[in-house]
Amino acid sequence: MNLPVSDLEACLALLAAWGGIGLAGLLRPRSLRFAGRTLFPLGAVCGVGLAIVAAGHLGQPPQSEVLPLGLPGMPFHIRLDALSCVFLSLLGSVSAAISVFSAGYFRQGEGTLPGLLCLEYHLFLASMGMVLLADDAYSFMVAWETMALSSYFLVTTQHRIPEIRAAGFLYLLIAHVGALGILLSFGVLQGGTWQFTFDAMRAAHLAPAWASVAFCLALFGFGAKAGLVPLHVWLPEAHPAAPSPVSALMSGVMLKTAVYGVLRVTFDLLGSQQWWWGLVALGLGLMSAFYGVIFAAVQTDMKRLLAWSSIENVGIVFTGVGLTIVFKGAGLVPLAALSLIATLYHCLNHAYMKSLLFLGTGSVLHATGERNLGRLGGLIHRMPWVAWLTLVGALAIAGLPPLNGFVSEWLLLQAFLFAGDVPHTFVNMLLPVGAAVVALCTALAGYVMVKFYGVIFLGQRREAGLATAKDAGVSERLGMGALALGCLVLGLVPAQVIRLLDAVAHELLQVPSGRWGSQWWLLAPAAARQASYGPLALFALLLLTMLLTVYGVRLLYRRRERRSAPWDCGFAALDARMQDTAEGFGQPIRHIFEPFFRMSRQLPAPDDEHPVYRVTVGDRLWSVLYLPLAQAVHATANLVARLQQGRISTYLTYSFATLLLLLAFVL
Amino acid sequence: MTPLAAATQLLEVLSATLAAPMFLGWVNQCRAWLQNRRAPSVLQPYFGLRKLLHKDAVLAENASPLFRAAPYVVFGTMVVAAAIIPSMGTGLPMSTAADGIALVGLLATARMFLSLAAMDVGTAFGSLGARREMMVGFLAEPALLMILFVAALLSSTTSLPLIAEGLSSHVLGVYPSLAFTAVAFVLVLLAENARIPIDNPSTHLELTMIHEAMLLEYSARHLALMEWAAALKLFNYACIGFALFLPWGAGNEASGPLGLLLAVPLLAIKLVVAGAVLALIETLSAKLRVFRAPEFLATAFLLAVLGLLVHLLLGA
Amino acid sequence: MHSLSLDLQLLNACAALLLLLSFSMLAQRRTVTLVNLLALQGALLVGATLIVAWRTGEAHLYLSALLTLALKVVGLPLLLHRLIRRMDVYWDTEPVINPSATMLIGLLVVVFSFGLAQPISALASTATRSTLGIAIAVILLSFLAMITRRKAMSQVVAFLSMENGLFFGAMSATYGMPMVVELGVALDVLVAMLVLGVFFFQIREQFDSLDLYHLETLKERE
Amino acid sequence: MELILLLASPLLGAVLLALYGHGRRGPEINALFSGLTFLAACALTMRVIAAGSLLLGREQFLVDPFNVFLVTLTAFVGLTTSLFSRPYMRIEAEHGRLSPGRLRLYHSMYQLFTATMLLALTTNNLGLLWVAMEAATLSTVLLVTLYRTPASLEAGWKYFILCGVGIAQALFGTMLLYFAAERVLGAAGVTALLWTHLDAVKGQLEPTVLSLAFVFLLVGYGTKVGLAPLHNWLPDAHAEGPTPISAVLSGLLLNVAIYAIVRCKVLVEGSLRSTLPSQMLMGFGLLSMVLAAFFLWRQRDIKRLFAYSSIEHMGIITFAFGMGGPVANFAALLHMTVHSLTKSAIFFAVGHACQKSGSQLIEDIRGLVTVSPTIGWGLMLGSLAILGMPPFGVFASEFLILTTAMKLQPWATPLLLLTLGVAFAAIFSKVQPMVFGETTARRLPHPPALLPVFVHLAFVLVLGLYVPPYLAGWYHDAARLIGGP
Repeated sequence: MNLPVSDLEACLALLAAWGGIGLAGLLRPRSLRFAGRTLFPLGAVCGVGLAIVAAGHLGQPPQSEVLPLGLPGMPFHIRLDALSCVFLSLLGSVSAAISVFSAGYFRQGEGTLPGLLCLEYHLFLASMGMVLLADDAYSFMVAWETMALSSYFLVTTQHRIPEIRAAGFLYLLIAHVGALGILLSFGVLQGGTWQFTFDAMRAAHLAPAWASVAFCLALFGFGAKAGLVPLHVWLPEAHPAAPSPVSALMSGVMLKTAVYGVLRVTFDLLGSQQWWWGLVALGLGLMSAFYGVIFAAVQTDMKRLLAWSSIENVGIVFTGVGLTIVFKGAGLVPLAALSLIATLYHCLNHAYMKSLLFLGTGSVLHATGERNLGRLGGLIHRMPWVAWLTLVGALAIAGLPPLNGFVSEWLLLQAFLFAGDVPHTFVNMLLPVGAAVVALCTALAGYVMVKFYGVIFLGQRREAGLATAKDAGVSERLGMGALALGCLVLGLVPAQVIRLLDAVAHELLQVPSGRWGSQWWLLAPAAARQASYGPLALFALLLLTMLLTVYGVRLLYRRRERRSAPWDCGFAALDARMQDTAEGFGQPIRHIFEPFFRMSRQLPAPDDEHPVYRVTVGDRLWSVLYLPLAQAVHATANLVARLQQGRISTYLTYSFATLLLLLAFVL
Repeated sequence: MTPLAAATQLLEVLSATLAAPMFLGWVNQCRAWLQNRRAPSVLQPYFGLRKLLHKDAVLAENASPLFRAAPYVVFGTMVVAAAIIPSMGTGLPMSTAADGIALVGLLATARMFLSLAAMDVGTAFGSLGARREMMVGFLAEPALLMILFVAALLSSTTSLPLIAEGLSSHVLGVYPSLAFTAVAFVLVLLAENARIPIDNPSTHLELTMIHEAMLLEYSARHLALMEWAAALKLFNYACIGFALFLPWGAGNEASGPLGLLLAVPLLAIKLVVAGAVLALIETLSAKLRVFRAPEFLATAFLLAVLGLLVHLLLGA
Repeated sequence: MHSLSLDLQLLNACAALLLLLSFSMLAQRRTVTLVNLLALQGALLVGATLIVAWRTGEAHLYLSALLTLALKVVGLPLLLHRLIRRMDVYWDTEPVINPSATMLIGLLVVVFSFGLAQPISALASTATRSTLGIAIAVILLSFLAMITRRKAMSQVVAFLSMENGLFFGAMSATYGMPMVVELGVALDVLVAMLVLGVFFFQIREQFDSLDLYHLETLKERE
Repeated sequence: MELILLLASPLLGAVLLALYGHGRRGPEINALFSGLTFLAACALTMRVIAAGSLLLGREQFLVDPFNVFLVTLTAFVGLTTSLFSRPYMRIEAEHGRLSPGRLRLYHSMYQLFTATMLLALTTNNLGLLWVAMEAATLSTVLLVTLYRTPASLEAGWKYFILCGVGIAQALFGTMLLYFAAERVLGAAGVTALLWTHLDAVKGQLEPTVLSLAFVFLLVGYGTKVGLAPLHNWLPDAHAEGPTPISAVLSGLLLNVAIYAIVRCKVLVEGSLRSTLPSQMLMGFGLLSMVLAAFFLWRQRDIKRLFAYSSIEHMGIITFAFGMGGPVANFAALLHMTVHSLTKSAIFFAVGHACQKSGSQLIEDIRGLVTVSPTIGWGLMLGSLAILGMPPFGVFASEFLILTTAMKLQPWATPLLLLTLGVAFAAIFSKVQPMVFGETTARRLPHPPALLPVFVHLAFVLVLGLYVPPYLAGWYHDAARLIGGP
């Protein structure tokens, strides 16, 4: 980019522009037109700009600057390098699409005023950008917590509903505790030099034990934000609570900032990695992936389902991170690069797919006012745009070629497959099992998506009200369309994208760049002999065969076709109630993975007039981990409260005892 | 790509597409013999397809475009799958574009569209079938993937033709890992192709059917394409099996056109035997309850992973 | 006690009496008597101060003696007596800990404070250093008394005797504090007394008694 | 000159308001004098910035970087609080909770209280420091009992007795200090209690005596700081007094008490050449934090809640001073500033909220944003700020303290983590439904004075993002002054 200003300054200016747009919202806080017609599109423009600048900077040397802000002696440092570029372009592009969608999405009288909402929204975007640019602990933490705060306010937009308030509280609490963890990790990293710049941290060489402490704290903190099991409990609460564009942002982009943090701390700030860290991350990742997907399969609320699927994808991403650390720690740098690329690619993919799906649910929600899968169905007839665009997302997230979800899965599996020569045998034994779990999760994701899509959009309407549902407006279609296009592009030309991503591997792992085959259409991680994937050709062939088939059939037999009632096998009264419900669709999973769920069934009695069958599925970890914690705190509080029992002579005794004790201690 | 490669590619696709129904017919014939029934002709499936293609199509009222597109997608995927499985020659240009993992992905795509189409009309059976199909799928797919992994590790590549070559170039020896995976593969094949003991292609008993339940609403050309795709799927699976476990005799650049010509009868023989064995297995085993299906497939998955571990342990 | 000059002997006697007084205050349950004891304590304090003043010829000590006389021997006791009469609180109820136990604790406290004073008085240059331990003992004993009391009135009396202990300590360790401080402290004590007076009436009109168990409602545990 | 004005104007105000405090313009006069004081403080600050630390009034008064910014802070918060109390007290009077007489008492005592605090801050004489502290207690006791409710009387009584006893210990401590000093500086009694002189010779002071003295001083002034387990008066006094008083008590008085402790710590540490005082401070700090966090968990009364949060933050500050070193001291000073600003802002907002819903109980206050967004957001932002959410200044200091602790005292960090987590959960879970959700509040005759709230929050916000150089200079000088390991 040959701008008069450096790329870094350009990014900064765009972030500032976001802030300005947000503040502008306060000018006319009650005007929905102003926010929707003017501000959100402007925000989208900024997003596109950011994406372009950041992507353009990839592969160029890092730039850094110092801002005249911050504490005395520790001003804000900012830096633009390959890693932050990748995530910035992710943020920019995805948020642009979401802003376009939001321009038509928000309606009047939904809790917070439009102007305020606009402020929170753009503050959220700007703070995420700042997180990615920050180059010292203080500015990072400030941006990080601002991000949490603004998203909290966005989540509690409809604050009159108690559940939503509860969700927001849980979210902010876990986010804050996580942030404290990150903060302590920085405390370790700065290693005695009271310089909190990342440069100083890179320079500081920690003892292995301290390095491990720092890593674990960072993993805890960022894992809490990413929704890594067992710190995931806020996620299925907060995502459904938030307005859909916000859910899309949180799931699509915010979770990725956590991944960014882990990568930054592990590969950039911590000089050398120990391979067992990788196993920790790998284990947690696989656990989250599996846990997330099986819970997604049994959900009945569409946004909750997507939230759980986000947990699954975060799990897969962390699996990739763990794999990278293992390889790096074992000195297998090319493999580390491969899995790092896979990780980044999956971050990109998930950002697009999941945002697309969340936006789809948003449109459905507005059209029908219904989040419960049990009351939806057959929407493909009423809202074809949303249906077909969502289909793209669903297929992509199920990891089907030639869409983008498959690419990252493919890369990750390649990394697993050729892990053969890690110097620790039992790790060698473990990794295939990991691969198996990943494969299982992807297959289950397919299951989940069939349920999600089929129940919402296909079949017959489960409620009469759905007959009047309206398709999404223009701007909403545009937003979703952009994301769907992104999914397709990421799926079809992975080689190009990866050549861009390779700059990160080059920067973090010091591998020589340009190891990615010669053909522009072919993806060949190691040697084309070993493994290669050319989605474009595959897609072309697929289209060709399908067209030929259609043409052939038309050519040979042109016959009429007529419509009639579906076959009811002689039982006349076949109605919408008889198709499979969401619960029914989840039944096999509940059946197979029973030990993981906390289920309470309500079975009808044989002589019931109106028999009801209800099953509610709960999270075991909640009752195993969190409730005891809360109870412990409560018990302690009650214990402590005994100190304060109102009698003045007791208080005097405290003082007296303290005095005597201290005196005795001194003497 | 060389003309030979092009020829191989074309030959493979065409032969697979055209011969698939016959293989199905052969299997049915063997089953009939084994059950002491008068056997239908090997060409019976072709007659069926022809008849269906001549009929008027009947669609349910609320069938959406997706319902009508699905047959073409499924059929197309199966054909593409056929194009990357080295049944006769290993010099397949397409195989650089799609390796084993992609193959599994293609099969998954077909399955997903089939299930979505089944849910589209919104009858009880359709969605029931879709659910069961996905239930079978989410265990069968990773199992198949693991099976491919073993082979891939043995020949350190994921591209199917290269795997086939690599395995065929090995000296004839005992590969315990392959033994495990072979069993796993047979189980997966049975499950994925709706054969006994998981499903019964020749029944329409509501409580047990899976594949047929999804096709209930299809008629005429759509049904024809679906049936054809099913036959093709079976054929593909058979060929995968050959490529992994009986890789010998596939022609390649070295052997030239002659090798290719030799490969054709060889494949035919393999198919005949395989069909007979399949029929035998089906006749000897009894249909499982649907709830037992996961255990069946879990066994397959387990065996495949075991094969992988055994390979890593023994290096063979 | 061989070569001790008369004044020092007198001073030590004062100190011993002070200690005795604070013990008796620990035991005493009749508020009027408590106040009298307080006044007596004040008087002893004055005496001690005068002795020291005479001995060292420090002018400001005379002044502080005068202050003490005015405030602690005359002023406060009178005020307290009037209050007692106005709101007839002649008796304190049973103390929190029973007297004999309190005595024992008090004994330990005395031992402790003597031990505490040891290193200090070892350093002290003043002739009166040996009495520092007693000063500390008086302070801690009146602390103890405050703990054990249940009536606002007697608690205040104990508080004042603690002030006396402080003065005695200051006097015996360093011949008193600088004048400005002495004045300030005296002022504070005076104000405190006035505030207390107001307080008593407020408490009275609220609870029509000075029992402290009315003042045990603000607490955390239910 | 400025100093005289600084001390005289509140005293004059006290006298004047003692006569006219009940008049219609009473609140305005009050604000006027506070403003005057603030101007004086600013002038003084200017001088210190220009000329560095200076001794005044025959060495009786000392103004150095450490106390001058506290002086300014005190004057400033005094001013904003008086502005806040204008409408607040009017409304209270109209609800018939206050008679004119008590209004008069309130106003004059308010000024007196300011005067005593300023005296305590500016004096160089440790004895006078004690006198001023005691006077501060006395002047606020009657303010705590202003409403004459049984609860307020009880609170006042506890406040009086506990602080009185505590402060008595402090006097003995001062005496011991004097005793030790006299042996070095000679019997010239006048100078022996002047901090500057003591500081000069602290190396030669007798360690054993000073350690004893420090114990007495710590227990004494610590009672006023509200360090657990000496804190028991604090929540009662804060909850039962009128809100402006709660604001200045926890915003200013606690600071002054900490100031006293730190002054003494400097001397004692200088003579002991051991970390004993630091360890004591850290211990008290941690204990207060942890206990306060758990007390927070089960509060029902909003003012009590924030009183305990004050204890928690005093714990943090004490802990930081205990750790010592330039960074920690700097952090502690910063924390003192932002805490007093934030906490008083919160109390302003809480005061209006309580008036709006006619109750101090948390479950009676609901959905403030819907009825008066400004108060609601003020409370929400204030609470988030006090919970250490960036970009507010509290976060800045907590950031420094936590990272320093991670380096110097790793063993303490789990406790810190626990405390902050529990405190966050406790406070936020209570504030959120007060601000959001369906409302119970009502309209009020007088428009609330929201300027103070948002001015304070703005300052805190700025301090979180940008500390102006001269302010930073102050902090650094002060931190160096305090020193430590």
